[in-house]
Amino acid sequence: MFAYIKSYLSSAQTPGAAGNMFWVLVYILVIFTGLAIAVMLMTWLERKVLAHMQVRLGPMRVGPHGLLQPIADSLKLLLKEDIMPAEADAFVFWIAPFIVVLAAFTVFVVIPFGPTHAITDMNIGILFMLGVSSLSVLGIVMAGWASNSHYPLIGALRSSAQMVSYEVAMGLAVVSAILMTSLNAEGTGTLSMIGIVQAQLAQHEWFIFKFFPLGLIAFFIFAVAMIAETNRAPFDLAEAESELTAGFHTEYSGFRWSLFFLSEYTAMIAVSSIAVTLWLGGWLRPFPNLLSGPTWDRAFSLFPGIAFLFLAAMCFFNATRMPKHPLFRIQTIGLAVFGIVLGLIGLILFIPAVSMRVQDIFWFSAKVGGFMYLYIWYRGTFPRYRFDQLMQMGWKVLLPLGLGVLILTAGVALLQQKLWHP
Amino acid sequence: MAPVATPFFFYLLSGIMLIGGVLVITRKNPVHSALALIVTLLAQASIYLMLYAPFVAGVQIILYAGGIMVLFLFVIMLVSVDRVQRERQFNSQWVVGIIAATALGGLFMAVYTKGKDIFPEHALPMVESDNTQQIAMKLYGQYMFAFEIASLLLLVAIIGAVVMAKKRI
Amino acid sequence: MTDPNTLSHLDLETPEKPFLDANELVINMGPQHPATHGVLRVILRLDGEKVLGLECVIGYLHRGVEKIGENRTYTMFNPYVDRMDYVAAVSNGLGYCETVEKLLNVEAPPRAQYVRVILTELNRIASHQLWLGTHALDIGAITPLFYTFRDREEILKIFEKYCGARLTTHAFRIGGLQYETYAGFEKEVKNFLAFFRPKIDEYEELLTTNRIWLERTKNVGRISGEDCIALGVTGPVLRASGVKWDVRKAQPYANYKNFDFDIPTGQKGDTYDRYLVRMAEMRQSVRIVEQAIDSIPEGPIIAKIPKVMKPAVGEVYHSIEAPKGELGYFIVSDGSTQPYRVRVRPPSFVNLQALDLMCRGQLVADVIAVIGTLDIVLGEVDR
Amino acid sequence: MIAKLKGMYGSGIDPLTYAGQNYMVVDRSLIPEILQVLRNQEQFDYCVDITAVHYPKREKQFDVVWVLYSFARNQRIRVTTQILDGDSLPSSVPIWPTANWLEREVFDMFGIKFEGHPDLKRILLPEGWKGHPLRKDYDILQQDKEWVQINLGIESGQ
Repeated sequence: MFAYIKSYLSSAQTPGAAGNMFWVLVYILVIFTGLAIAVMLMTWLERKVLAHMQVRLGPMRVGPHGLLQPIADSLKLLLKEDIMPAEADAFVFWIAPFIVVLAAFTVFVVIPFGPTHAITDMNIGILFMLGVSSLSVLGIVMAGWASNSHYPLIGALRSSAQMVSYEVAMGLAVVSAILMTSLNAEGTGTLSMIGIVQAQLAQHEWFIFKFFPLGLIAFFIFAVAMIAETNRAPFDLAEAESELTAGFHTEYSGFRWSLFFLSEYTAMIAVSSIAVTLWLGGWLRPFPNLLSGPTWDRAFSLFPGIAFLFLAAMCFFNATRMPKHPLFRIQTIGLAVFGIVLGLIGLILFIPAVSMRVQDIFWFSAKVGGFMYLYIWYRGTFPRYRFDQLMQMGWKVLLPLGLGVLILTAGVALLQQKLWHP
Repeated sequence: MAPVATPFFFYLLSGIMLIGGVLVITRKNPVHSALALIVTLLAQASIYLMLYAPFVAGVQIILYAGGIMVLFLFVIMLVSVDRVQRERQFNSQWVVGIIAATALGGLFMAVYTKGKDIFPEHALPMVESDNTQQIAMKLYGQYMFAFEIASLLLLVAIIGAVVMAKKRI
Repeated sequence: MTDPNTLSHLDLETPEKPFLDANELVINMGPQHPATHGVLRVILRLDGEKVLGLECVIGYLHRGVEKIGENRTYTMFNPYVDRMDYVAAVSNGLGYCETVEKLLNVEAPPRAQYVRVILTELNRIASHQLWLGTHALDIGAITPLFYTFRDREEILKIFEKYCGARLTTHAFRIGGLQYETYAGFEKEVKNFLAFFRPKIDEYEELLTTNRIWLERTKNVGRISGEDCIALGVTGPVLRASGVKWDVRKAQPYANYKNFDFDIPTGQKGDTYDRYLVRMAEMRQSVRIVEQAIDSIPEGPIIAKIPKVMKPAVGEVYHSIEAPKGELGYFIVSDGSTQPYRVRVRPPSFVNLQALDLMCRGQLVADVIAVIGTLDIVLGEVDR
Repeated sequence: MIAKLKGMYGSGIDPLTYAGQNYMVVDRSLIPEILQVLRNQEQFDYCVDITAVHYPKREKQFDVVWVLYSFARNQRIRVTTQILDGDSLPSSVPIWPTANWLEREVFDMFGIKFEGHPDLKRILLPEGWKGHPLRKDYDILQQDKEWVQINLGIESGQ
C-alpha cells in the first residue's frame, strides 16, 4: 500500500494519467478545498478591495480587518431558511443549483497547476473545459424557469443568451491559441491543457506575445468573453440588481443560493485559469526567454517565499496599527498570529527542495489572482452594458474580430512552417 | 489509460440512455422532457468516450448538451406550460406506430444476426491522442465536399430562419 | 408629440394567453424595487424587452401634506415642507417662506437673503450629488455613489453646524432666519468650495468619457423641448432639451439677480445631456456660493414680522427653482392664523408624467436609466 | 392682455391683482374657450399647475385654479373659476398634456370631475378610498372609520 502511494512521487505524470487512484483522490481533495478557500478569500478580497476603491473600509468587525467575515457569511448562509416558492417546479428548482456547481467544479479536473499538478491530463482538455462549463447555462436556465416568476425568467433568458453567444467568440479565440501549439516539428497541435503550456515552453514564448499582435488580440477577445461568460460586471445583466433585483437566482435563498454564489466565483477562477493556461504560460515563471539559466531559476523560485513574507509583514504592520484599546487585544493578537503563520509558510517555501516543486503552483495562482483582481477592478469602474449593446458587442465586434484573428493566425502559422522551417 | 470495468459502464450508460429516452416522451412537462434528453445526451457522450472518441464526446457535450438543448429550453420556457399539460400527449396512430416499431426492430435483428462479420471481434488498437487528428483528416480530406455541403445547408437554414422571424428586413 | 390621450394610461387587460406568449409581457416594477428610488410602482407593457407603454402607480408615500397645512399655523407648517423633497429640504423651506412673505408683504433682510442663497445652492449641490450617485448605481457604476456621498457629507456637516439638522433642516423662518451663522461659517463654506471643485472633475473622470456610460445614456430617454413644455417638465430635464429657462433667471427670487451665473443647456434632451447639465449646474452653484460668501452683508437676519401671523385675505402663487424643477406654492389665506389652502406644485410629480413618453420604444434597462435621470423623490411626488 | 380678454368676453371675466400677481376669475361657461385662447393666442404654453380650493359655505363651493406661464412673455397668470359641487369641467388634457395627472389629483382630492379626461381615476389614494380628503368637511375621524379600521384593522385612537 505504502509502496503504491510512494510509487507515484517519482512520476512525471499527473496522477490521473499515471492511473494512481490514491493520488487522484488526494489531488481532488486538495484542489477542492483549495477552491473553497480561494472562493472565501475572493469574497473577502472583493469586499475589501472594492471598499478601498470606494473610499470605505469594508468588513472590519469579524476578525481583524474582517478576515473571518467569509466564514461568518458562509455560516449565515447555511443556517438560513431555505425557501421554495409555492408555485415553483420543485424538482427543477432543486436540481438547478447542483448542475451549476457541478459544471463549475468539474472543470478543475483538467486545470494544470504545474506539469504534474493536475488531477488528470485529457487529450481533449480544453474542449472538455469549454464543454463542461457550457453546461452551467442549463442550470441557470432551469433555475430561472423553475422559479415561476418573471424576473428570474428574464434573468435566465438574458444570461443564457449572453453565455451562448459569447461562447462563440470565446471558442474562436481559443482555437487561434490552439493553432499556435501546432508550430512544432511534427506540425500537430494539442488540446491538452498541459500540452498547451509545454508548447509555450518549447517555443520560449507565451502565446499572448506570439505573432504580435495576433496573440494579444485573441487574448483580449477571450478576456472580454470570459467576463461575459461568468456574468460579471460590466456584463452582469443577468443579475442587474437595479433592473431584475437579482436575475435568475432571485427566488433562491440560503444554502441553494450559496451554491450559485460558490459556482459564480469558481467559474471565474476556472475561466481565468483557461486564459492563464492558453496565453500567459500557465505555470511558467515570467521572462522564461529573457532571464533564463539556473541562476534566474533559483532567483525566481524565491518568489513564493517572498510573497508570503510580504503578506506576513503586512499583517504585522497592521497589527501595530490596531487600536490600543483592550477590546481590540484579541484581534491584534489574532492578526499577529496569522502573520506568524504566513511568515512560517514563507520560510518553509525558501527551502530549495520545496520551492522548486511549489513554484509552479505559485506562479499559476499568482496569474489567476491577477485576473481576479481585474474582475474586482472592472466591477468598481464600469457601468453596466445594456442587453442589446452586449449582444452587439458579442456578435458584431468580437465574433468578426475572432474570425479575423483565427484566419490570420492560421495564415501566419502556415507561412512560418512552410517558409522558415520547411 | 487502461479501460476499467468496461462492460459494467457500458450497460450502466446504456441503461441511463434508455431510461432518459423513455422519460423524454412520457413526461408531460416539456422542461422535464428536455432534462431527460440532456441526461440521455450526456450518457451518449460518455459512451463515445468509452469508444476512444474523446473529441466526438467533447463536441457532443458542447454542441448538444450545452448549445442546442439551451435553445430548446429557451423555446420551451416561452411556451405556457399549463396549457401543454392539458393537451393530449400521444396521438393515437397506433397502427402506424406499431408498423414502424416492428420494422425498426426487424432491421436491428437482421443486422445483428446476418451482419455479425462487420463488427470486429476485438476493438481496433487505436492511439487515443490521434483521435482528433484522425477526425480532422477525414473531415477536411476525404469528406471535404460533404462537409462543405452541410455548412452551406446550415447557412441556408440560418438565412431562412432570419427571414421567417423578422417581419421586415 | 404623442397623442396626449394615450399617455400614462395602459390597457392592462391581458388577452387570452396565447400558446406562445413570447410577444407581450406585463411586468410590475416596484413598489419595492431597488431602482425606483423609493416606492414608485411602474407597470410595464413589454414586447420582448421593448417598452410599449407604462403606467406609474404612485401614492404609496402620501401623507396628506396639503391637508396638514390647513390645520397648522403658518409657522407650524414650515417644518412639514422639508419632508417632501427630503434631499433638498432647504429649497422647499425657501419656497414656502418666500410665499408666506409675499402673502404678508414683508421681505427678508439682505443678510438673510445671502445666507439663504448659500444654503440653497449648497443644497442643490447635495441633491445633484445624491442624484448622480444613485443614477450611476442604477446604470451599474457603483463607485460614484460612494464618492458623492463622501463629498455630500461635507455639505451636511455645514448644515448640521448651522441649524442642527442634516436632512430635514428647517433652516429658514418666515421673514428671514432664526439663527445667525456660526463662527467660521464663511471659512468652512470656502474650504468646502475649494475641496469640492476638483471632486466634480473626479466624478466626470469616472463617467463623462466612459464608453459604457456613453452607450447607456446617449440617445436614451430623449424628449424634445416642446414635449417638455407640453408636459410641464421643468428643471434640468427641460434645460437638457435645449430650453434655456430657469426660474432663478426668468423671475428672480431671493437675491439671485445679484449673482452672475449661466444656465447650462443641452441639445438632444437625452440622458447624457441631462447628466452633463446637472454636472454643469453643480459648477454654477459653486460659482454662486463663491460670489455670495464673499459679499455677505452685515445686518439683521429677520424682518419685523408679527408674532401671530394673520395675512390678509388673498391668494399667492410663488415658485422657485428647486434642484428638480419648478417648485411652486399656492397659498390661500382667509385672514386667520392658518392657511386656508396650501397647494404644492411639486416638480417631481409633474416630471414623472414624462416617464411614459420618454420610455416608449426603449428597453427595460433604459426605464431604469430614465427614472434615474428624471431625478424624482417619491416624498415629493406623493406628498 | 387681460384688458383685451375682458374686452372680448365682457362681464364673464373679473381681473384681479393681489400681491403684485395677476389673476382672473372667469365664469364657468367661458372656461374652455378662455383656456384655448390663452394657450393658442396668448402663448401660455406651459400649464404650471391645476388645483382647487373648497369653500363649503359658498353656494358655488369650489374654486378651480389654473396657473399658467408663458415662455415668450415670461409672465404668469392664474385663471380661477367657481363651480358647484358635483359640477364638472371640461378637461384641458387636449390643451396641455400635463393636465392629465394634475386633473387626476384634483379629482382625487376634491371629487371634481373633468369631462373628456382620458383616464380619470384616483392617483394618490388607493382605488377603494371613500371621500375626497381636501374638502373642508372631510375630517380625520372619517378617514379613521372608513379606511384605517377596515383595511388595516388597527385602532388608531383618533
